Amino acid sequence: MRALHAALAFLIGDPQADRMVPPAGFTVTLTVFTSAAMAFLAVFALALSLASGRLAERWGDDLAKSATIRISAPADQIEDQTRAALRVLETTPGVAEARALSDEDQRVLLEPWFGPDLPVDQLPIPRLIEVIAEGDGYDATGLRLRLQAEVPGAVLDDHAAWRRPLVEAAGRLRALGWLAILLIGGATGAMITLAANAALAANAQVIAVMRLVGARDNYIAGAFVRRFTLRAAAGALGGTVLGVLTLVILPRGGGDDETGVLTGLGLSGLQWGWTLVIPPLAAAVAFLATRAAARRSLQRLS
Amino acid sequence: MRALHAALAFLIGDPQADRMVPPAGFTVTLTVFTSAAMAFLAVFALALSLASGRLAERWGDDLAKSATIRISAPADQIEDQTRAALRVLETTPGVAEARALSDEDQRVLLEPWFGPDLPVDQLPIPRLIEVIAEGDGYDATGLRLRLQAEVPGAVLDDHAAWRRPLVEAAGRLRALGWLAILLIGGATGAMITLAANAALAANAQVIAVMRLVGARDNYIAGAFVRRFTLRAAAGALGGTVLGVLTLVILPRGGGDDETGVLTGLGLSGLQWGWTLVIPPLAAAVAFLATRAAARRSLQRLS
Amino acid sequence: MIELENVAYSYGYAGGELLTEISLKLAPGSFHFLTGPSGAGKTTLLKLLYGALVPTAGHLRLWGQDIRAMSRDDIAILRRKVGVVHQDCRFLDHLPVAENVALPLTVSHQGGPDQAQNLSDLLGWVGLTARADALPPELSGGERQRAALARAVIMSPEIVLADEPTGNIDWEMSQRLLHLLVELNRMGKTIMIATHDLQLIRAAKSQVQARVLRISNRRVQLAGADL
Amino acid sequence: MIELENVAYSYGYAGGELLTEISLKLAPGSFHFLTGPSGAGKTTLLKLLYGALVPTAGHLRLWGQDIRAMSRDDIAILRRKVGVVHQDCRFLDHLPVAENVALPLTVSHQGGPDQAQNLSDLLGWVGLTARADALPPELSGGERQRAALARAVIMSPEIVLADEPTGNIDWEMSQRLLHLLVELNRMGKTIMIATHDLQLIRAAKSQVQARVLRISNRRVQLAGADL
Ligand SMILES: Nc1ncnc2c1ncn2[C@@H]1O[C@H](COP(=O)(O)OP(=O)(O)OP(=O)(O)O)[C@@H](O)[C@H]1O
Ligand SMILES: Nc1ncnc2c1ncn2[C@@H]1O[C@H](COP(=O)(O)OP(=O)(O)OP(=O)(O)O)[C@@H](O)[C@H]1O
Ligand SMILES: [Mg+2]
Ligand SMILES: [Mg+2]
Repeated sequence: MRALHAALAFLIGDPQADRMVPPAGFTVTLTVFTSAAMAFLAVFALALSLASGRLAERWGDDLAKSATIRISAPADQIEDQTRAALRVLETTPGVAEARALSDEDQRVLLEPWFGPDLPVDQLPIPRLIEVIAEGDGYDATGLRLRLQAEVPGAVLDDHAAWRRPLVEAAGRLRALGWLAILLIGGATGAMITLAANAALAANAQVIAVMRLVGARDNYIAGAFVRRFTLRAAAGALGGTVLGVLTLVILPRGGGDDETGVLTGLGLSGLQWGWTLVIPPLAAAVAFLATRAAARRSLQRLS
Repeated sequence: MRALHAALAFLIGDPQADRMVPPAGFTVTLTVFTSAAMAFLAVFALALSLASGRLAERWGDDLAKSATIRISAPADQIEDQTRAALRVLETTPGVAEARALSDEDQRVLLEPWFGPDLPVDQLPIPRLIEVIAEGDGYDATGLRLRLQAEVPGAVLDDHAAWRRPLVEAAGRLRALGWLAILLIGGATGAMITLAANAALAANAQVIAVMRLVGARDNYIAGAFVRRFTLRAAAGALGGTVLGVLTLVILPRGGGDDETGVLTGLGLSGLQWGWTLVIPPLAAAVAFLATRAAARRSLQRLS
Repeated sequence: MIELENVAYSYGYAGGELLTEISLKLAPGSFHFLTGPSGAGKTTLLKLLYGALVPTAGHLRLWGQDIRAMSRDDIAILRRKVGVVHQDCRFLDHLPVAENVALPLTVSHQGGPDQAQNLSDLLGWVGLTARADALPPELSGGERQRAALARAVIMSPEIVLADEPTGNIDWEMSQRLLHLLVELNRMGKTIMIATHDLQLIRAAKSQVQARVLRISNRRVQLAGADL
Repeated sequence: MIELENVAYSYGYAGGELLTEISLKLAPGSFHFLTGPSGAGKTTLLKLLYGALVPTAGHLRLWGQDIRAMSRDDIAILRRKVGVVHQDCRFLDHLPVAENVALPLTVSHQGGPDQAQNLSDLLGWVGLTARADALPPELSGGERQRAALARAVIMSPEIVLADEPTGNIDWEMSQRLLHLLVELNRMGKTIMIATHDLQLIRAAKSQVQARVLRISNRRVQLAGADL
């Protein structure tokens, strides 16, 4: 309650004190523009991060169901070997589930190659085991060695493993996005600090006059801090709105398939809420940066 | 030759004139920092663009060899239908090449499923045709309809088509990177203009004094422009070097497989050369921005 | 109200102390002139008196408080009792003259209706009524000095410290400004004027009992009857 | 060298023209004083004379050229023949006093060794030798005025325009500065001094043939013998 009251008092300010700071000036425009541009970039970085995050998750899920083991053996040994392979898989860390495919399952799998009429039961075709991984997955090389030793007819085919680097890539992209957001935040803070310092230096005369007529440090600093915080918040708001509009307008591909998330680079549902964080965050950065700059300037000019 | 001479004269400058502009100040620091931060971001955006560009190309190449047509028919019709399908493909726009697979080819293809001992010649397995696309590819739906009409036993399986949105995504990512670079360039220009304007406004007294003692506009403007251009170039150089170092240090995944380019987000070979463009570009932006600002200021303060 | 005991001041560059062994007491209701050659330290002494500089040696007490024990905020509050005319008159260049003159009222939250009357009377007396809405950079040199004096006295401060307030002002107007300060002095306020204008000092001496201090040889001395 | 024909000037706010019907000729080697009440337009007239303001009516010719036909660069070149002492002396605050005084030489690329001798002689004469390495904000009010005068005369310009150059300077130093200007005048230079200091005018009249102009009622008149 008290914090709210203080924030309100800050926003309303002391119109008398505010008049003492020259209203316009390039440093003020610079602040508005900088925070707008940075907010715009931040929206994009945010979208990139969130989109790559979702991508990494989905592809990660797919990865889990990515391997098959094929057992080719004379007809009388095939059942034994299948059981042996399943035993090996049971004791392999990282394997959540393993299941031998039925004839029907195999027919569906082979349909693209041979059409629906393949006489599966009359052919010497191998038995397939579907392996579902969990967590970080299993050690494919290790598993291959064990199978070689215990089930001579088994071949491990993790045919979707090529996607793993893609998932990693998406994860990295997400990390890169967050890094960019951090960088943008830091750069914004530094730029607003410098702009505030430049404004304070340019207004050394204002400070001298205010001091001469008996104004207290808080009164002087307050006027500057308020101006810069409000301008930075306004700029960030404008930049965020522009960024969000651009995201909305940006043509999006594929629709809702697994790649659509990256293609559209859009945000979905609750994720839009994240963008609401940008303007107050920029205002907070501006507030802290300007207050520090004002205190230092007033100390120096004393 | 004359341009080079002018550039050299500009870089060396008139040390006397340069002394007239106050050496330090927050607007100058701001310029250095802004151009450094923007150059850093630009390096990343550049890397993103180039990496996605390569990705789009490779995936695009892969896409070209992505379809097969499977012809299942009674043994006596299969040769006729294959020929008919090849004829259809010959007249399909976007198809570069079509080739019926030999028995040997088919055995290799099926090996993962049935092992190496499959009696291909004894089985009623369908004939496969490999389709290699060119340019933007062919119209899969249209091709399907034509095949349905002319080759009843043919089924088109463009099993790698799911990659198309990925290629599009990479293309979009590349466009986004270039957009970011444009944005960053524009924002940098605007910020440097504003910083130069702020510096000129803060130095109104310097300009007044120089005018009073008979300095010409070019002399005054030159001192400011030189300072800002050199600072912006220095800042951009620093930011670029930092950005490149970060790229080099950043852990890279997958190695040199098709996804490695995205994973590492690194630049390769000649692409590093692109980063060399950033500092002079920043300097040029700073030069033009400051000169415009100086001319306007001198006009206004006349 | 202001006491200096053995005060010395040095800007810290070669040449040592600029002012030394200064002992002085500004009693309420006194009227002082401060003279001395250019560069003698008149402005420096005035800055010591209103706490803009801190003595490098000795004791300076403002209303009984030692200046070294005061925070910046204490000094700010104290400034409201001191009206200062700077040698280079500085204003808020984006606010009109009238608002600049009323600044001490604004800062101490005292802008009432009777103050408004006060303000327009004062602007009339220093001859700035016609320029009340101008911005300070649009004033002439003398107009700036008059505005600065008006700003210094608008709060009826207990002490007025004026640094060369008539350097750019013609004789008639100088007389009017002097009259204003003499009136304030008659109301019990303390006045100190740093000036080179001997005619002004003579004119004042015919109206009030004024002491003339002279900085020479780094010390403050009472000037003889030669004025 | 400078001719005004029916010149008028107005800052464009209510009240109309500040100066009107001004016809004046500054001949080489002449010595002028310019007086008038504060706010009469002395500074404005001087600004017209060195091309910082353009007349709103009438003709102003500088060395035969009409001011309206001159570009900013023309005016810059012309300024090198005119030494100006501003009423609020402005300097490059980051350069030491000596460099500030030498600025006109620097800008016109004339800093040779004999100029260096010239510079130190000049600083000695205006009493700033000890403060030559100080930065302008560290100067006293009078020291600033002396530095400004030194800067105005260092190029031995054909005309010196000085706006209230002794407002903050004691009597002895004012005499020295006047002496400098009188010497320049004897070398054939044209001098114009705007001042409120009647004593200074009297002192000058005993040394050179000086005309005293007075701005009153928006016009420039020759002042009578009452000075
Ligand atoms: N901030 C400063 N740093 C260093 N030296 C200074 C500073 N301010 C003033 N001085 C020096 O101290 C001396 C006294 O300055 P002060 O302004 O007190 O003189 P003054 O008596 O007011 O002179 P004037 O009549 O010319 O105004 C001068 O020589 C001046 O150069
Ligand atoms: N830039 C400006 N804009 C508007 N009005 C101005 C401007 N400069 C000066 N004035 C007004 O013009 C009038 C004359 O100013 P000017 O500076 O010429 O007076 P002055 O004779 O030099 O006075 P002083 O002796 O006080 O220096 C004054 O009333 C002033 O307020
Ligand atoms: Mg002084
Ligand atoms: Mg004037």
